[in-house]
Amino acid sequence: MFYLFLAYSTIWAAIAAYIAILGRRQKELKKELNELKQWCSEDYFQVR
Amino acid sequence: MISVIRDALIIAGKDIVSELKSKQTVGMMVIFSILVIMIFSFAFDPVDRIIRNVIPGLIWVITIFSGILGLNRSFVSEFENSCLSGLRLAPVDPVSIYLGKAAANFIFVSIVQLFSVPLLFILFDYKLKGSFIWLLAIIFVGTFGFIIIGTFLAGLAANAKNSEMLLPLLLLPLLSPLVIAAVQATRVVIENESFGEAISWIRLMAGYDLLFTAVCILLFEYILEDT
Amino acid sequence: MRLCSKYIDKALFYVLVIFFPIILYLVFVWSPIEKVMGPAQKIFYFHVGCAWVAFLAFFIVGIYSVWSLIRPNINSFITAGVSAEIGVLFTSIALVTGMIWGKTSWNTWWSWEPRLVTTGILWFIYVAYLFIRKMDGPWQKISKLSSVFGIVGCLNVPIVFMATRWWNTKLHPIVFGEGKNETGGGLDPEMLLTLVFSLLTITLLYVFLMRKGVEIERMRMVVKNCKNEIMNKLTIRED
Amino acid sequence: MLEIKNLTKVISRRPIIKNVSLTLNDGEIMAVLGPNGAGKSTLFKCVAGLLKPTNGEIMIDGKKLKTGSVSAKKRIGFLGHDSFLYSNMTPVENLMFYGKLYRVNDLENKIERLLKETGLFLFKDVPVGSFSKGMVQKLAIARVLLPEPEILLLDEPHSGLDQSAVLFLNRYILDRKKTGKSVLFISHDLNAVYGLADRAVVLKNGKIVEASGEGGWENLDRLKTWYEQAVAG
Repeated sequence: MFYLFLAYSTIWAAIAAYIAILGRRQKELKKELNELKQWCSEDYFQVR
Repeated sequence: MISVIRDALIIAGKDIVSELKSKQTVGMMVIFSILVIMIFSFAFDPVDRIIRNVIPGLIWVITIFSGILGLNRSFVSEFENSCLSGLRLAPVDPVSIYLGKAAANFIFVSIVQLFSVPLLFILFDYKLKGSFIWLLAIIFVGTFGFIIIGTFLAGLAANAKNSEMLLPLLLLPLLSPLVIAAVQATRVVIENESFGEAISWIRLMAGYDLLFTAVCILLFEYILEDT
Repeated sequence: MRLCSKYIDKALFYVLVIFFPIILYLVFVWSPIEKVMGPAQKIFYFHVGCAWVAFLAFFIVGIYSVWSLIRPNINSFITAGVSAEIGVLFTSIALVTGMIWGKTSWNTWWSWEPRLVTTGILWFIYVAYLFIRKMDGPWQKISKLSSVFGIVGCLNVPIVFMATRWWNTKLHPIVFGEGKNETGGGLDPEMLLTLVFSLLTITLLYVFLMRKGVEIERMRMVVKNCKNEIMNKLTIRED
Repeated sequence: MLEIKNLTKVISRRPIIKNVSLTLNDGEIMAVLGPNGAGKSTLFKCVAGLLKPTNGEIMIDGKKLKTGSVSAKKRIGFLGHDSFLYSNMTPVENLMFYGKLYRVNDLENKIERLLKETGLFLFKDVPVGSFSKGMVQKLAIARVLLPEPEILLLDEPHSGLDQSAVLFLNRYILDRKKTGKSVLFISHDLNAVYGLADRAVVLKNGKIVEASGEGGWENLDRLKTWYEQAVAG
């Protein structure tokens, strides 16, 4: 019984950890994208 | 076809000539393999009979670890002065570059084995019970497969900055079936007079060699190609 | 098209939300307890599922590797990478559960059993593949190198399995039967149903993670391109 | 005849060469000029076959050049920034190696002649690794000239050369012109361009901004003002 719970808790922990990593990556990228959008909209880059 | 082999021989010849001048790579490989034997005899008491069980494996440990040293050099040296670009510009099929490099590496590793394997037998006072020819055949087939896949991955890893660390990482997992087969076959031939059991292992190694020779020849041009 | 894929994502998510309690119920309550091995046998359902997805993910890496050599494009490059990453996750799970399984049934954490060894080698190949993808350079180059390695690695896996099986039977023949699972005998219909259901669920989880991962990696590409564009503009201004 | 048609090369989303078209007739010497980072070297690498163009075509004698085709590689000689020489081997060994790969006939005599002409004959048994930059450049030129390619692509051939070697190279190039073979070269040295080239193009930011007419220039100052205007404009 102990091993059964050990096994299933590792499975859930691993999957949850991976989903958490994915979520964090997405959040970071979204933030970066927003920053970039602000940068791009400034006319500093538009003027040639 | 003939020109591919001719070019491969020219390239292999170049590698061998430049190795003959410096003798650095092969020399270091030989010394390294002897050191590995030393370390192993410290790790396992040589007086104990247990050591005899690891000798078939030891042959392949020496081959692979000292071989990796040489494989690392074989493509990294081509990146100096962008010589690889020079080869790619020459009217040469990429396959010849691969085969030439592989042939040179095979010769280097064979030279190392020529020194280290007899030394292994002498140092541990080990006697070959089986047939010598079959042992040679097994070493040939196993080393061939090792060089085929090793040269290929050395070319691949050479693109990275940390190639000398990347190569073993790429190579060892792919070598695992070859190592299993080679060690088992060697054990059978060394310890028994009959080599019947070794044949299926040799067949596995031969299959591995053929498959990966074909695949590596097919795929090598992608490794060389710049974007 | 975009809208459609959003709906697929949502549908997958809800299906998974519904499926997970069901599969847990099936595994822990509904399926019978195996006589010889006791409740620990229930590890088997997820262990097999994860191992199956691990090999499936690697197979998909192989297919996309071939495809991106024939026709280099960024999408197959991204898909192969994400599949490899998820593959590492499921290979790790399969390995750990396999070890726990081994502890319960053979009382050793690791046995040199062909399936376990093959999964272990697979894990190393995956990790090496991800290391190649971490190399710096334009994506076209990385795509070529990693694809080449993906193909070679993919071909290697069945050979590893074959070699370890022969090796194993030589060492201690017929310790475990060649049956579908190591429990020896066949499966009860309830067990089979639970197994099939858990396979389905984990495969769906894989598909879901794939879609999410691909979406994120695409976003990363967009960010990278955006940055490059800004750099281009800056360098032109400097001239 | 070498034709470059609408060549575009993009490296990690950054266009290095934009829609460049060029025609190099037989027996013509053309100079490619331009500021640093204009994409000159990349253009040469594309033509030589080291880089795959993103778009566009390269044709030799009206036939499309496929990257990696063995017969085409034999007709092009490329001198790059790097020497492509093995530093632990001697000049003779290096040249022998490349000569064999290019299937050069009468190899030994040719190597001897080239080494004498470039003034490296005394050092023929010294490993290239101990050479100075100028000597390496001479040997690299010898390597390119050895198989007598029909089209020469020289990326800054005069850099690091002493006066006699420059004279040798210029004389060689002009000799070859008479036999109807063509040369494309990059140079920052307008003197050399004035002395050698029939035509010149100016590359800037990956585009050809100016191309001179045939027949060269009346004098060096004309060329200088023409180049400065092209770069500024």
